[in-house]
Amino acid sequence: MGKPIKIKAKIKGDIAEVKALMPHPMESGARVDADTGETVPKHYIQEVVCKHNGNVVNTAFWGTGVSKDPYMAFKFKGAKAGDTLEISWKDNTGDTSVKEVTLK
Amino acid sequence: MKLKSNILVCALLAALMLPASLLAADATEYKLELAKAKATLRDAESKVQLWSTSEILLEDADKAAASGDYELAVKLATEARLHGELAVATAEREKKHWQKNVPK
Amino acid sequence: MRLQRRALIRSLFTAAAVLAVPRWVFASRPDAAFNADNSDTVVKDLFEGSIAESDQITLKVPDIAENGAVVPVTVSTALADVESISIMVENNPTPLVAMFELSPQSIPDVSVRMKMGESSMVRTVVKAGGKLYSASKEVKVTIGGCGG
Amino acid sequence: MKRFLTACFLFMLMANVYASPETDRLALREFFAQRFPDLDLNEMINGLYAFDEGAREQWLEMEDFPPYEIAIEEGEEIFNTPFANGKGYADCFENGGIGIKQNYPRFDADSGEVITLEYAINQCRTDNGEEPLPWMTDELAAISAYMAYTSRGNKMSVVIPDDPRALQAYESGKEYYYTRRGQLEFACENCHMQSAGSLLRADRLSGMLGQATHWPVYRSKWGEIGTLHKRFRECNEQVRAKPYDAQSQVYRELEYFLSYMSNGLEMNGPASRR
Repeated sequence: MGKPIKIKAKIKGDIAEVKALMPHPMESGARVDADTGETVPKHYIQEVVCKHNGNVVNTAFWGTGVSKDPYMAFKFKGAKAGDTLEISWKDNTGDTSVKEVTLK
Repeated sequence: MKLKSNILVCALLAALMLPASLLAADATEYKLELAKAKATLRDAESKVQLWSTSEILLEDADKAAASGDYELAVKLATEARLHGELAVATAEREKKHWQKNVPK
Repeated sequence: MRLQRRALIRSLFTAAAVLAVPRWVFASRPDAAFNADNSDTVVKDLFEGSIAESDQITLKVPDIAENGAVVPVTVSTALADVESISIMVENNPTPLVAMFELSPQSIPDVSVRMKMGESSMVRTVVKAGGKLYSASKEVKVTIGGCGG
Repeated sequence: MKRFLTACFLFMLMANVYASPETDRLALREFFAQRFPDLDLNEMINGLYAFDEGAREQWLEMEDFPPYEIAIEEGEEIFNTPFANGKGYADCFENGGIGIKQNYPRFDADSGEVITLEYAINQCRTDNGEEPLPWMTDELAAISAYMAYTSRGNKMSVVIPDDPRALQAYESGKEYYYTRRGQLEFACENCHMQSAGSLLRADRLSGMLGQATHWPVYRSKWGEIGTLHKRFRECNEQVRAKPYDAQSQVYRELEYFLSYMSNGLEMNGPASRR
């Protein structure tokens, strides 16, 4: 299991504004470890899926160009307090992390 | 008195350098130069002024000596000694002047 | 209690397994485009048809990046029926940084932080109503050293 | 009479060499007030972002969801996990360790040492039979980040007690800050006072005032959170001076001086920087 995702969401009218921070090394496969002199293998998030009440609203596909500890923000309509929001990611090693929050 | 000792040092250095320029550097000469370099670097360190670039020269000098290249070893040790001397000079100058930049 | 927890864990795993294969427009991640080493190939891999420059797209990136390791980027657009938003850094070894696929419920306004190895054009391609639009902007990256 | 004159002379000499820390602090504020007449000095806690609008905008975007929030959360968890003996970090600090970072570093009259917050955290561990954390670990920075977070908004209030050892520690830190060093012969002062707000190559330099309020920092360049002493080491390396170990006496005294100079400014750690 990857580290927990941090989510901040707020509702403005019926629009949900979501920000997420996902602790992850996001190794591009090009970085050389200063101590060992060895190339650090690729380790990065490839897919992020965001669901509102179980329906996918946003699927993000990522390459190695997304920064370490990725941040992502997005918005969607039709949100109200009490709805659920679930964000999950999967990286190139098959590791995953899932987080669900209730909108307030 | 000071002048006299300076002249003495100069003479000594000249005496040392003369054969060194005629003959290839040897282990004895390296040891002498290494000891001098170490002493000046220690002096710089005690004055909170050691450079980050000096000690590595001595490591390289050691490697050169181990491989029998005393000429290079002496050259590196001399460079380290000069680092130390410059750092000590900075220390002495700054001791007198640093207060000038403090806002009053 | 224990059983419940186990059931919960199992359902979480199932959820993860289901989520791992999102099905929106693409059946799966367009790996070839992400591995491509130039943006022309990326575009060829991802899209069919011509792409029009559009002033309906707002590509928000800094003129001078503070640090190439973390460059904030936001893409939003007034275009209707947006299906996807892709972001490319032309001079990166693999230019395609991210591709967001949006459901009709989504508002086309996404942000991410990205890496830039050097100064480069940043380009976004928006697919809306079956058509392709793009916007680009140059970002200068300076070598960081003594900030703080 | 002669003795009186001598005493006067000695006093004047002393006063000249050892301006009181408070005189120093006020003179420093005046220095920056004249340097940047249009700047609210309280803004200087934000480092280079007080001077650079473009950088500030990107920074505000980072602060929107800053990566150091991960460290705060981790730090809180460690902070609240009891030691093997059942006690915890809260037992080692006044007010249970909450909202106290503005008082650090402090001078400890028993040992005669300057105690930084990280130093105190490790003292707390060893006092309770735990292994000290290596100074440069994420874990230590995370605890410090959490404690800094609970101190946000408080005013820096470092005390230099009427003790010649404390004053000496302050003076050593001060001398260090103003002394040129390293192969490139730069003093902290050259960059962060003379050239504060200007560009050094592509980097905008922060000012000395407020340099101690916002630690630890998630530095994008590091890709992780680190302590002020990690930054000291980096500064030293940048001018090619041999860095000291984190929490060495030299750095603790430097932090003591630097923090006193920030007295009265708002605590705003942890922070994100480029």
